[in-house]
Amino acid sequence: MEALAPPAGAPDEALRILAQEGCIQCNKCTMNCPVHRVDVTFSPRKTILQAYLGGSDALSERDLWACLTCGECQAVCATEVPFPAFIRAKREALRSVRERTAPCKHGGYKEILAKIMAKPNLNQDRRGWIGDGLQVADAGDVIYFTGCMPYLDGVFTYTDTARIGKAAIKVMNAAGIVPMVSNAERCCGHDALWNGDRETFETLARRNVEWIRASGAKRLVTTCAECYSMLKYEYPKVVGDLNVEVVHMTQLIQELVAAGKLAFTKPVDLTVTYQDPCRLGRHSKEYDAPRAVLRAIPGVKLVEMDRIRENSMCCGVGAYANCDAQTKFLQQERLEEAASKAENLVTACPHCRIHFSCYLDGQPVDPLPDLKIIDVTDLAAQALG
Amino acid sequence: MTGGTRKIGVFICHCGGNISDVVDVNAVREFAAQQDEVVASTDFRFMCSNQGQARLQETIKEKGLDGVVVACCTPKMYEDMFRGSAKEAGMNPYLLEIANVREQCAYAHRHEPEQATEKAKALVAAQVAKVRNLRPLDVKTAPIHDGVAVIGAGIAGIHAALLLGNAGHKVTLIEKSPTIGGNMARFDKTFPTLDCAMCTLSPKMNDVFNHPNVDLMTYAEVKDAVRAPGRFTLTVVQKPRYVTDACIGCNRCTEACPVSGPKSPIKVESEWNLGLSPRKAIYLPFSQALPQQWTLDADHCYYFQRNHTCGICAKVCPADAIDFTQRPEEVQVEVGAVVVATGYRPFDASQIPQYGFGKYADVYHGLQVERLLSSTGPTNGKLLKKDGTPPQSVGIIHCVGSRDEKYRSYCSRVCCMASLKYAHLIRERTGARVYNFYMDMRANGKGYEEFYQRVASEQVGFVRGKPTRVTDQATAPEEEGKLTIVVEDTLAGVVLRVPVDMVVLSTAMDPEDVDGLLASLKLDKSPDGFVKEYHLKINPTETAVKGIFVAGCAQSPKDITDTIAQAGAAAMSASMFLGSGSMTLNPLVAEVNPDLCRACTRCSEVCEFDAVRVDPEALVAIVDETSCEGCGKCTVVCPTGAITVRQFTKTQIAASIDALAPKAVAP
Amino acid sequence: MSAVAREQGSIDETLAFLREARIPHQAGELLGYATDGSFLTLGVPTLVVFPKDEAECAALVDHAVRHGIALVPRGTGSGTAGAATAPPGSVLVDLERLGACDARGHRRGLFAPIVVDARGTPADLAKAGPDDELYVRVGAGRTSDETNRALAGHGWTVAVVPSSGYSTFGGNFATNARGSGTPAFGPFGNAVNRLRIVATTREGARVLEVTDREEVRRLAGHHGLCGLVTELDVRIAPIPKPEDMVCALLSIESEDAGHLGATIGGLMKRVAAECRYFAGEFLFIDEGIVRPDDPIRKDPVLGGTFVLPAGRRRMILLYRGRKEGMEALPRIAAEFPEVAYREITFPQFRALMAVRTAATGKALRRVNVPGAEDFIIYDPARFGDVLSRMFAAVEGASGRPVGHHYPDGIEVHYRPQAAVTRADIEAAWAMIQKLREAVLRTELTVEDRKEHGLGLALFRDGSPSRHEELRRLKAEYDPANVFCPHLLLPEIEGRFIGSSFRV
Amino acid sequence: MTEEPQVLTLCCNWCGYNAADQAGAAKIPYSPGVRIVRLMCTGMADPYYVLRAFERGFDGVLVIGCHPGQCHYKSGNLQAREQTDRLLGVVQALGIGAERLRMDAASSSEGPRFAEIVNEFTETLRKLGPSPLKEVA
Repeated sequence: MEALAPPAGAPDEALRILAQEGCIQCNKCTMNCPVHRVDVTFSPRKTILQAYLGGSDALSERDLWACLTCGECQAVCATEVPFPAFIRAKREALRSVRERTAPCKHGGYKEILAKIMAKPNLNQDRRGWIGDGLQVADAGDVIYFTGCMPYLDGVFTYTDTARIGKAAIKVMNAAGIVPMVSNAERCCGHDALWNGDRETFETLARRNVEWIRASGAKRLVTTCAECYSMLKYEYPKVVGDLNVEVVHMTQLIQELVAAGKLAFTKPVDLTVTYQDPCRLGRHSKEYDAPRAVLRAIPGVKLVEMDRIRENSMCCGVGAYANCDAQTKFLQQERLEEAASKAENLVTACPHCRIHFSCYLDGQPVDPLPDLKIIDVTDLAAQALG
Repeated sequence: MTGGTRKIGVFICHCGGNISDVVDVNAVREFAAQQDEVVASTDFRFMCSNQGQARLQETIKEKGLDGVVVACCTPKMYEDMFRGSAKEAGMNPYLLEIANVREQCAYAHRHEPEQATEKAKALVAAQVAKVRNLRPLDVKTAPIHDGVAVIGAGIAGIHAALLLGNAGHKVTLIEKSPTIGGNMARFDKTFPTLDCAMCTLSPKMNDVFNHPNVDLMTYAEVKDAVRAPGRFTLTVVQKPRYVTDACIGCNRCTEACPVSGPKSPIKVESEWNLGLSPRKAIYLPFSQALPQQWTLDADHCYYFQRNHTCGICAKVCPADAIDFTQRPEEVQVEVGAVVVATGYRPFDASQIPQYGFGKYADVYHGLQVERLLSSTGPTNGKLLKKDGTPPQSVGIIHCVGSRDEKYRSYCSRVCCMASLKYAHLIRERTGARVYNFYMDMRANGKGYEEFYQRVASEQVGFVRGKPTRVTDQATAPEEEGKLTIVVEDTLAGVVLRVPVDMVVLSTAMDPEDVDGLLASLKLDKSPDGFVKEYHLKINPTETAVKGIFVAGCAQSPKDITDTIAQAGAAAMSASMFLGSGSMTLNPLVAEVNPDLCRACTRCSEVCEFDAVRVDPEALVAIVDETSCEGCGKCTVVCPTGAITVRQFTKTQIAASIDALAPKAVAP
Repeated sequence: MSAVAREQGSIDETLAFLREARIPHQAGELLGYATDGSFLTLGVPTLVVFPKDEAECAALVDHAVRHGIALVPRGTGSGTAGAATAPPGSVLVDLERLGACDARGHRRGLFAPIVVDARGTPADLAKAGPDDELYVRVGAGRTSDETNRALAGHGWTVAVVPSSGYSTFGGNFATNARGSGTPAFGPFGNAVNRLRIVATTREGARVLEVTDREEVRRLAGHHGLCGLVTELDVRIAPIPKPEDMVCALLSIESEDAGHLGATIGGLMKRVAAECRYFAGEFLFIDEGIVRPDDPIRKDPVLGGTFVLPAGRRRMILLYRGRKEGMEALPRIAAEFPEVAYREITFPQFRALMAVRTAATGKALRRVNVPGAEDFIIYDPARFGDVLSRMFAAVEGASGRPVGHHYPDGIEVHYRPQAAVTRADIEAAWAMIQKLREAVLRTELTVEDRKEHGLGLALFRDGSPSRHEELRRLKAEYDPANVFCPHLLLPEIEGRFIGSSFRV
Repeated sequence: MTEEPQVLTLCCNWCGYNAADQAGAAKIPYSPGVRIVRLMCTGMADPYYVLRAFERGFDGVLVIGCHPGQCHYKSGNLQAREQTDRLLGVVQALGIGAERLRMDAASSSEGPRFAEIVNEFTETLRKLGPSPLKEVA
């Protein structure tokens, strides 16, 4: 693999970010890296030493796009070397050198969607998927940020993502909240940021913060871990304060149940195990709210997997950048672990759900007991009766 | 070499004014010259002329071009030619693209020259963008196996096999029934010449039977076929005859065989005579059958059906040629080409109950009448009713099953002439009154109309109308004991009831039942059930599968004249195909990047040509480049972009879309 | 043919062999394998191979013998003595997947442990008594962390676990690593009952099974000289029930490091004599040892430990053991008025161990430079002298001595805290040489390379009798001298890689 | 900026593209804003191309394949129909408007039909005005 050479003299920004923390070459990151387990030539430790010795252009293009940016290496590292941030910076550098050669997966669909939503004068008609019986409004105290949900079922036909959105609105309506779902909403830009297209990310961030601030709402809730990590942690770095409190749906449900505004009356008799989405867990440090919701639902029996919370294992695809032969074996390993604990794998991110469903829909590597992938908000809605 | 600096040449054709009168070729040339990585941009009056080609080749050599865009007429005209001459000049032909500035710009927008020029620039820019992303393709070829198989030994198969054999090819002629000859051998006479069918057919049968280059396999059926580059491997089941080559043809076994005897519980009708007469278990279909070898039908033989209680044939056989131990045997036949000549079988008239076929004794279908009139037939050529007496009057009904939405929508083309032939022969031999009930008289071959006029002159009663039913219920004395044909004479405008002694149904032609064979050869059927040809008009003898040809009634109903013509054409095409020695594989097919493939089988699920399969061991999709047609359906359903069609990848198409986009938008 | 040509020839042959045998490998740009946890380098290896099972190891060794190629085994390469660095021209054999892969060669983190007794017959953990002598039979590529995760459900744990819980058992055995559990079971070699090793003859590879405990003890610490260990029976012990265990936190503050050392040295001497414990750990605390936002600062009991006025040094001592073994500890602590004693819960003990395991805690913007982090003081009474000389030598540098209190001595690790720039890293390295000069003195009863293995100094440090024994083992197990031939060269010296960092 | 609506026309090699050639040969005028890209089959027309066309400023996208049952590859056009139907929902939701995307069929001999489809579509687009995604120059 030919190394990637930015023009000479350009400051090695990626190396500067990497060298914020000192790597002691202890190999703990590589021992826990899911990609390393299936492709032994991909090794975060080797990449870091290469960068220390040869600068970040010593990194091969194969390694750059094999990384899931799931953050497990940084979580287990004693000195928290920011490897995912290094990879992101290198992808940004690459983008300016020449167009990224590995198009976003699934035919580049999400990438081009984000670019379209970055356009200025766009009046979308985003509420087609809501259907009747659910109340949403043009304004209100609580914004329900739906991100790319209206467009996912257009291509990912093996699972029904709008179902999560409907469940969220049902739960909020039950708790007396009529969420504002705005047509001015744009894609949160997560894939653009993590695939190195910083320009599109910042445009989307500015367009989104415009209507959020103008809405006068107090809180913004989202059911997607990627949107949550963007709006809560990445937007402020680009556009400053959003003037709204960003919460994930599971945090809102936990709060509503505690405040007695939400009661789960209908038991849901399922044994479930919980998949910590990387963007909600490691990236945003939210491990407990989803578990609290699951415990609050009568009839649900939560059996934890071995690798959970900071050591949770990624669903195999980060920002739709890497989906190939290797990720298939990762997904088999994780789903085998889940199937050994329960018949239902619950997660809190529509994209984990899409990737796992795509795997189950496309000939698993080895036979797997039939496992169902359910979103935690969907489960909560079922318990409302 | 994408991404590196390419050396692209743009050549704009004036097309002798067709283009240059509307499109400002100088502006387009200047525009092209400024495009990235374009190193040569010229225009010429006739790019397709020899000088045009020479100019193209010189520039390629001179500038070392590794990409060419020719702005001229539709690629359908000269794309292959331009690619050929680029190849001669040493450039990979698949780095050449055509910008269709004639049909899509000069012609379509004659009244808006500036817009036509703008659009021409955009089309050139799009093709240059695509060429920048193309990579050279090497055209793989596969050696073609030298042999050819002809399936079906009717007149079509025999004629094709003879021509191919004479052309020096090694032919394997495979026939399902015990003898070659097909349906034609059953005929008595042929129209319009009234030659005796066997007199014209048997010389060809003998030639093919004794032809040094033709290996004949009779009583053998093709069970399966596997296709590989330049080669077909046919699995042929040689059914056991239980009679060895020692057979001297003395017929003693047939005489001794008790089957179909008066008191014999096992009875079987002769397929050859289409149920008009019984036959023994061990038999020769007809006297001039080739090979002259008896066949024992184990399904109707005491030895096999009543655990060895009989063996009379073995005992009486002077040449000790009976061998009960023979078993079916599978033979692998490897050939480079296949000619499908499986012929037709008569439409089952019992499907039309109103005509009483199978209900009334003296209702026959056309082929049965051929047997009755044939000297080798059950009645030695004398037209007799079931009760053995000659008929006084015969009614012949045309289009039975043909041209009918409920049965066969097509016209079977031959039955009008066949019906006229029967009318003539019956009149000539028995003097019986003959009526022909027809809708339209289709006598459109050479000498056909003249034959029709001649038969009309022999007092044959022609009634233009399609009979509604045949009944034995008499409503008048003259109908007693007769079969009455009820018909509206559309010329006279009156309903007639015509009592006759015998009714002949001119049944439609059905394709022979070869679904299994077609499936294994990946051949399609056209809606009427016959084998689908490559192109109905200009290529009726080839099929969609390279190396497979079709001839005779297998492709659609036709008379012997057309069958011979088509068999000759099929043989010629097959011979040319084999003669070329190797077949070039279409390079513009799918390919898989193993690193990206998730073995999720979505590509094979949508592939209509069974051209991509997932290897369960290696967990990767593998494309069979000979079956892949390059349609690209798989590339859309592939989640990882692992499978792409060469020269139509996402990067290449996206690049041309960007180049075509309106300029107002920054790229 | 010149040596280089011969060497290139054999490498091409090796590549062809590996491709044909479908053993994962990587050639070309191997800058990433230039060093291990020691920051020492011998240059860049020519090839890295990743065998997944004994069969592939045997095939590789067979090929190496026939083509005269040097093999340098590596577990995860977390060793800090340079044992896992490979000189140019040699082949680095990464064994971290050995015995840990599925049929497709993918490393599986979760697995069902195979438990055997001393004779090697399978045993059922559910029916095992607390005192049974049981072992887990694991591939050499397995790590303590994942094995403990597999055993946790049954309430058992690996007996000897070095602080780098993710190092492989093969690596632990090769360096005879010490760790928690050593006070009770000794170094790692003592906790291995049987092993399989791919050794050599003059003609090719041979696979041996070593079941004699003494031979296993001799082989422990072979640093890869004798062959590729592929499978081991590693001693396991029941996880002590919290109610049977007690954890103690002793802490002492002073400006004078010497006084600290002397006091604690005296206490340690008494504890070693009168108590029996599983783990004895000490570390020096300073303001930056944990990040400002680290939750441990808010812990009601432990939070105070990290609040320290400038200029004062605090040293904390952690003990954990069975109640009956630790009864004397409060009494001994009471005899040292300056030492504060308190019992803490096991989670609190683990929280402090996490701080200690990172050797420097989660230091902001720092890198721990190894080099002087593995020496032992046999006589605890000299602890005061050693500490005062140490702090004098590293005056001004930010770094924290941490270590273990073993029955036979005090193991000290000192890693200076360099900013992540080449200049700072090189300065720290220079200072380490000064520290070694000051502390590695026989009169202070101090010996280098006791816990993390001797690495490249295998035949420089350590006792002559051990060197003799190692040469005998080498001749017996690896007559073809395929494994780590560079270790036998007396002048072998790792170069400090920090000086070629581009940070 | 020409006010002629820009239409990306994805034509299949066997029917749509030939129909365009026939329209040209018969000198039947149609809007110059039509920009044709030749694909082997409409089944190969990826949703990415449609969305990229809109993102790049095209006013409309037209997919012209074979009539059902006449696809050279048996069912490529049927898969294209299914994809286009799903994409209509996405294009409508994005605010581009479903009327700006259309799939139609014209067999290789139907030149006049091709011109008719294209002109009728261009008229619809002219009434709709330029695409909302067109960034002001």
